Amino acid sequence: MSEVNEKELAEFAAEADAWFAENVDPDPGFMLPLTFMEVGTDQQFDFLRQWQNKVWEAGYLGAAWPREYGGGGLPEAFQRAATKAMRKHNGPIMLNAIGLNWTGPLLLDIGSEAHKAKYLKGILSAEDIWCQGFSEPEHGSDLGNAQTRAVREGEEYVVNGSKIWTTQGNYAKYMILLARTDPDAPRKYDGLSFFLAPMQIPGVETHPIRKLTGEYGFTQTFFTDARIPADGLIGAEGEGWKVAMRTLEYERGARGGQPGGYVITERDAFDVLDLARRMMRGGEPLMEDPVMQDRLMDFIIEIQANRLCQERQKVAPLTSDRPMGLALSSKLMSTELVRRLNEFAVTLTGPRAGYYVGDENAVDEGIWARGYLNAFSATIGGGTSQIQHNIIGEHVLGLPKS
Amino acid sequence: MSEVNEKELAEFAAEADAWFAENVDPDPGFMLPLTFMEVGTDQQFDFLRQWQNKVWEAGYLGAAWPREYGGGGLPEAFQRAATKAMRKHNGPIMLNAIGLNWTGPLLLDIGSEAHKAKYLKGILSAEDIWCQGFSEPEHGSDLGNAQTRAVREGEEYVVNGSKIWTTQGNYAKYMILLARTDPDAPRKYDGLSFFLAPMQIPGVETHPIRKLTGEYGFTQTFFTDARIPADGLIGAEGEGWKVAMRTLEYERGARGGQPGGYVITERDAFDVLDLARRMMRGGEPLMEDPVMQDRLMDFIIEIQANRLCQERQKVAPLTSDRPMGLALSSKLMSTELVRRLNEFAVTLTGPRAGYYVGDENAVDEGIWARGYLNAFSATIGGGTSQIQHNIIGEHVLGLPKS
Amino acid sequence: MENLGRIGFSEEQADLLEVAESFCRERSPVERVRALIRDSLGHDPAVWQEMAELGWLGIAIPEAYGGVGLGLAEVVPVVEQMGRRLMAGPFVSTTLAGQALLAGGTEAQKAAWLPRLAEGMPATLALMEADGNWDLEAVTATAEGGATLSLSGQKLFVENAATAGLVIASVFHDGAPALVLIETEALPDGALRRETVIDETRRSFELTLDGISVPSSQLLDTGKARAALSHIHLAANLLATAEMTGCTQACIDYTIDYLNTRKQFGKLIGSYQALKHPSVDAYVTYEQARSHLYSAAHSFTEQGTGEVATRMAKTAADKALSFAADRAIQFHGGFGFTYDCDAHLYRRRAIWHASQHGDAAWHKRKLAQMLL
Amino acid sequence: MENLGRIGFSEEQADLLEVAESFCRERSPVERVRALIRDSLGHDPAVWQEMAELGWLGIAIPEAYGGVGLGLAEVVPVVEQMGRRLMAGPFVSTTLAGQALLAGGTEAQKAAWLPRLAEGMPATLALMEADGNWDLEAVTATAEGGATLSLSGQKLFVENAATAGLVIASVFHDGAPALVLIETEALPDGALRRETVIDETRRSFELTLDGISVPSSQLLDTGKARAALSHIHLAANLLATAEMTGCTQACIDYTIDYLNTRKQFGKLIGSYQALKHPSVDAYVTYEQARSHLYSAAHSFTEQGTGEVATRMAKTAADKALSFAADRAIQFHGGFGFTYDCDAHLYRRRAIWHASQHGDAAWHKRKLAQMLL
Repeated sequence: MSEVNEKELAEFAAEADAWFAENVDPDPGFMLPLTFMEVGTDQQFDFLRQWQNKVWEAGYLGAAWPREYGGGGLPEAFQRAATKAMRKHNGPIMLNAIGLNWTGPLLLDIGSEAHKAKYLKGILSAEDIWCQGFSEPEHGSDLGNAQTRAVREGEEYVVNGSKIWTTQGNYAKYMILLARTDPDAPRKYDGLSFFLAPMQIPGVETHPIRKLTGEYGFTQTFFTDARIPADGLIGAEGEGWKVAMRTLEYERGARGGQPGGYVITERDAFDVLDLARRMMRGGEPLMEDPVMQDRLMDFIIEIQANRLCQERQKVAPLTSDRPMGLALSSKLMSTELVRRLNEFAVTLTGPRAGYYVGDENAVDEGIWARGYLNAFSATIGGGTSQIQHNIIGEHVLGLPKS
Repeated sequence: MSEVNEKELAEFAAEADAWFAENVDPDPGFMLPLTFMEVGTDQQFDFLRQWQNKVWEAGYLGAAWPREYGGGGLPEAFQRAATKAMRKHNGPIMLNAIGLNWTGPLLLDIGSEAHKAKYLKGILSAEDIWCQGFSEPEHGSDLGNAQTRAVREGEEYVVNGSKIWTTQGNYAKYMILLARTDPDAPRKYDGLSFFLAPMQIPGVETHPIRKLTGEYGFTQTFFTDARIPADGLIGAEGEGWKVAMRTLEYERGARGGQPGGYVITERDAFDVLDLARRMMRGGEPLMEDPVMQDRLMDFIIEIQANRLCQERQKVAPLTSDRPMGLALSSKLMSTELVRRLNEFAVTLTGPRAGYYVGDENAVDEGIWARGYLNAFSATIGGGTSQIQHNIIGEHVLGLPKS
Repeated sequence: MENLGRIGFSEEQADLLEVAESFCRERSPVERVRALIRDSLGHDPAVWQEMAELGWLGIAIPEAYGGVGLGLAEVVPVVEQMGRRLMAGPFVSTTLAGQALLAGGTEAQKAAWLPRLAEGMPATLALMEADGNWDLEAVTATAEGGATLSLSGQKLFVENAATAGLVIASVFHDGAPALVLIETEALPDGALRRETVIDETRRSFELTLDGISVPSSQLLDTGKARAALSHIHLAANLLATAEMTGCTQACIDYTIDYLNTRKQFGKLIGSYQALKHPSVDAYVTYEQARSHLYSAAHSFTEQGTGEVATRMAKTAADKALSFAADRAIQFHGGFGFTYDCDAHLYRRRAIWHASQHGDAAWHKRKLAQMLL
Repeated sequence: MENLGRIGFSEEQADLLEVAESFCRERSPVERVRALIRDSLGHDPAVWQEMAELGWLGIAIPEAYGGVGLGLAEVVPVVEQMGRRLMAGPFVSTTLAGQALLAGGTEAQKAAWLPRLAEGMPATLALMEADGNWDLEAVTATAEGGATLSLSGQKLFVENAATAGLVIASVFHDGAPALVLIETEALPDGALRRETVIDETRRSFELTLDGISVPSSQLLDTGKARAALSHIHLAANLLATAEMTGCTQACIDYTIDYLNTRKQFGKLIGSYQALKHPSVDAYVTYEQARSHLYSAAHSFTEQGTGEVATRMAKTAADKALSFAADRAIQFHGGFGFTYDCDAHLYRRRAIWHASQHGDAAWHKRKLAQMLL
């Protein structure tokens, strides 16, 4: 990629700003999901797919990905400017999260030329929705123990088994799939392989899972003699664990390569502040309560800390003691904060915390309680917070395995 | 023991009240330790030994122990009344804590007639100070791994090794000692035996340990071919672990049999409240700060909860779901609370938290910071809070061993 | 500040605890709870009838009015066990309506209504309003007129209103807060709107008072209104605390079961200290809350002490249930994120109870005013 | 409320961080720290001389006054590394005295004193009083008179006063707070009493002003006094935060070492999640605090933002260090309870810093006033 031309960058940023100002619809007439894991209706799905496509076509998604694969071929700074504009104008989320943030960076890193040519553009355009098949019902945090089998037969693998927590599984065209190709490998990790697998083929079925919020968004995926092409193998047979771990690092923010945009819009301290300003307690404005102020300040300080930690990751002399520390901690820091912040917001709503999504009296349409419940998807999914503690303890602090 | 005669009890209580009112010296002219683990000077030791003796002679310690062993032979209610009066008048602590609360109940439970006759009275009178030798330098929480050896030779055992955290070790006449008599036992626990061991014999040396507070109170005890009489064995050879665990239950409050009084005076919420009332912040009384009020209420509610849990232990229908739950939790609940309460109290003192014991400007002579630091003796000693969590998790909740 | 409440437990409490434990366990297995969530009525009338026959609806009603003649202390173990089984129905709202009559009703009103409540007529209270003030004296709904009172205003969170024969509403009348009896037969069409509440086991309604008229004889004793509202506030908190405490116990038991069943990395997950130790914290916090509950029950009728003990108990129960249920979701992992896992039932209930009749911060502030 | 501070890191900061890291590590091993605790002076004059030669005493002093001409942002990494090694000495108090002169001194005072500070004359501030008010404008000590000012009052926590050549004290003068220079040569016998402070690595004194007279030329610019006090308050918090952050890092490293060495029940104790997971929490909290520190350093000179970032940073550092050091004692088990274990050194320092220049609750209240 070329050097950053500051003037061109400024022009691009101004155009992006104007474009999002123009194109973000503040009220689509129905409730949009806050995260890619909460796409529960076709209406939401269709809207978000069109939106992502539109953003990409306008050049504000994948601006830093190579031109030949549908990207803009520009320096990273251009995409950052576009994402900033998207955020400023409260643009809806990018739908195709697994494709954009997991598959895409992986293929750019270690995919074959054929893979890149076949998949990357469809990821950006949202034509090809991706999902992820790592977790299994019986081995939630123990990915290395995955039991879904893939048996090679000629130019295909025959897959049997089941995957769970497949986000947008019912919409996906492809899955990144972790399956066991060698059940007799001495180390369980060595028996796994990593595939780009088609979803819309015989033998693949998805069943929606009802979330604790009462809504949908995930599926369980069942494979029954499903035949997937062998050229979807990424890495060699038996190297699936290594590839999967690399993929998780994209999710944990420990590697770059994402095409920009965001797949989660989080309520932040300022939203909570705004909420607090609107509430009353015992006939007085809640914001005048010093106890509430003290707790709000705790949250604001913590949110600012996490933001600063993101910035500090880029300053090498300030991360030299434990170079991977901030990157490996960021999932734990951010997901637990979101859970606690939403929980706190629920208490701010006082008696009306008794209402839930769907009641006309619910504060802010009930997003706070729903947001709190949904926050567990991030403290549980992608390695629970307990597992994150192990990872940080062992890989950053150098403590022995539990 | 006889039935409680309410009239006699009331008279006894009134007499005790009058006696403590008369005999507690509000200012002995030097700082008394708050707990039996903080006896750091001879002056403190001599004062407290005389005080315990005086209380016992007056009939207000061991009132419910059998007459033939120096007790009062009265129902428990009488001792409770005496202890209540002692507390009401802020009497100093009972010095001989290990003897009173560990050795005494153990001997009453399972000691031989000869043991009872020989030891119990000296425990009550404070003539014979006791200490405890369970922990070893290399195996703090892992009592079962004790390596101090005791080898039988005729009517004696020859002891070699070292014990640590011996409270009042430099003053003690006897030690309850856990030592390894069979290093080849298949289970490490089966190789241990439990002794009543003399301290003032050749081959036993004590070295004072300087505490994190800068003060003294514990010793490390070294055994070098020390010969202890075989009739000090409690339980059979190889049953030491069982006896030691029983002893720990007295400490954890899971068994009765204590002779009354107290060996720790804790600052409670009311002392902290009193402190808060005296402090200023930014020119305003600290007590008017709603944030401080909120935190104080948390502590008051928690302290009251622990008090109520003690009461509820006696109500069988309210403990039937997990009968040992309250008893096994009480050490964890109380010791962690004391640590946090003292920590909070330190913050209440504002800028003057910068002073420490010995400075004329220190608030309340610096007891709050010292109390906080000393509080770790209880969250670490007698099984750390982490070990307590394991005990409760496994023995009360039935979770598998870690 | 000498007496903040003490533990006491009567034989009647012990008997009721034992009977309620098995009754609620048998009548309210979780499959039943989930079936009732989908049911529009939301509770089982046959079970309600059984409760009436057991005399539970009259526990705290004097014998003179057809009750058993005990107090709220004896209602507590029953409600605790209901909470433990997430049992639905108008038991608490009916009991509280009885308390409102006892504390604020005229002799004629008590004689007319209390026996009917004891026999099994569901009833409820209409207290909360849109401004969300837990202070029950801050009423904006009104009752105006002489022999006939015209009511107006909106009431929120009127539990079981569709089932109840009687609603007791707080209104502003003649310059002061007052309570008024409304027979639900008299409600115009559309006066009730079913609310969507976080705790799906409950049935709660918005009640529009506009257009409702009642004879002035249905006004409770105006001289006792403030005292009655204060009593209702504390009684509601006491019974909420009982529900929450039972619910906390069940939530912990449910989680412990999972930790003893589910394996990850080849070991039962309960063997990991990362799950074991916070579970112990939840358990200890639960035991503290339960001690507060039975102190509040025992001390409830003591002037001052009853209020202190009750507010403390609600605060402790809020802390215990919120923590236990939050960790229950997390510790169930992926399953915890599904509707099929019971953890969210407990968490939703925790949010409901924390939000009704004052949350922990509110009660602590009131306590600070009393104690500091 | 747009800008709460941002990370920025200059080349000078990076260079100073690197140099200070090795300098402090080499000059202040913990054995040396412990030896200096027993030493009455409390620091090593030779090391002090080295610092002067490195130019550190003039980092934030303009070149015109003999300094390096950088700012407090560049002092921060140096102080952070000192804190990391529990390094004793008058570096911070001297730097703050320089800041007081820069913010509040007359041209003549700056020209007279700043070069001497830059060369290595220790100096200090005398601000706190017995009423314990962190608000520096709440002064009760007085300076009265015309050409000669008679001082009276007591000052607490005057760090390094016995070493300092210059003390700058806050006094009430002519109806307003003011600052006055006192040459320590002029102090009467008995004016200083060494205090017993919780952090034994520090040397702190009570200063009795009664009987001290100074010429009125030693009064700092009275028109700038309030601004100077405000600047001192923030600068003191910034540097305290730097010390605390370095100290937190060391405390965590020290604890992790033990968890990787000590065995119990046959396993390294760091393998137990009961110790591992809270250590991770301590670490994460430390990283958050460090991010706040370098945001405060970078943003310090921005009007408004500097104050916000600094108060946040002190709050975050208090939380991080208090937690890490509390757990350090606990996780060292029996050894943690001894004086020989370094854990208490960190814990004592945490208490010291929390108590000086405003604790977390205080700063949060100030932030709430600015931001909410």
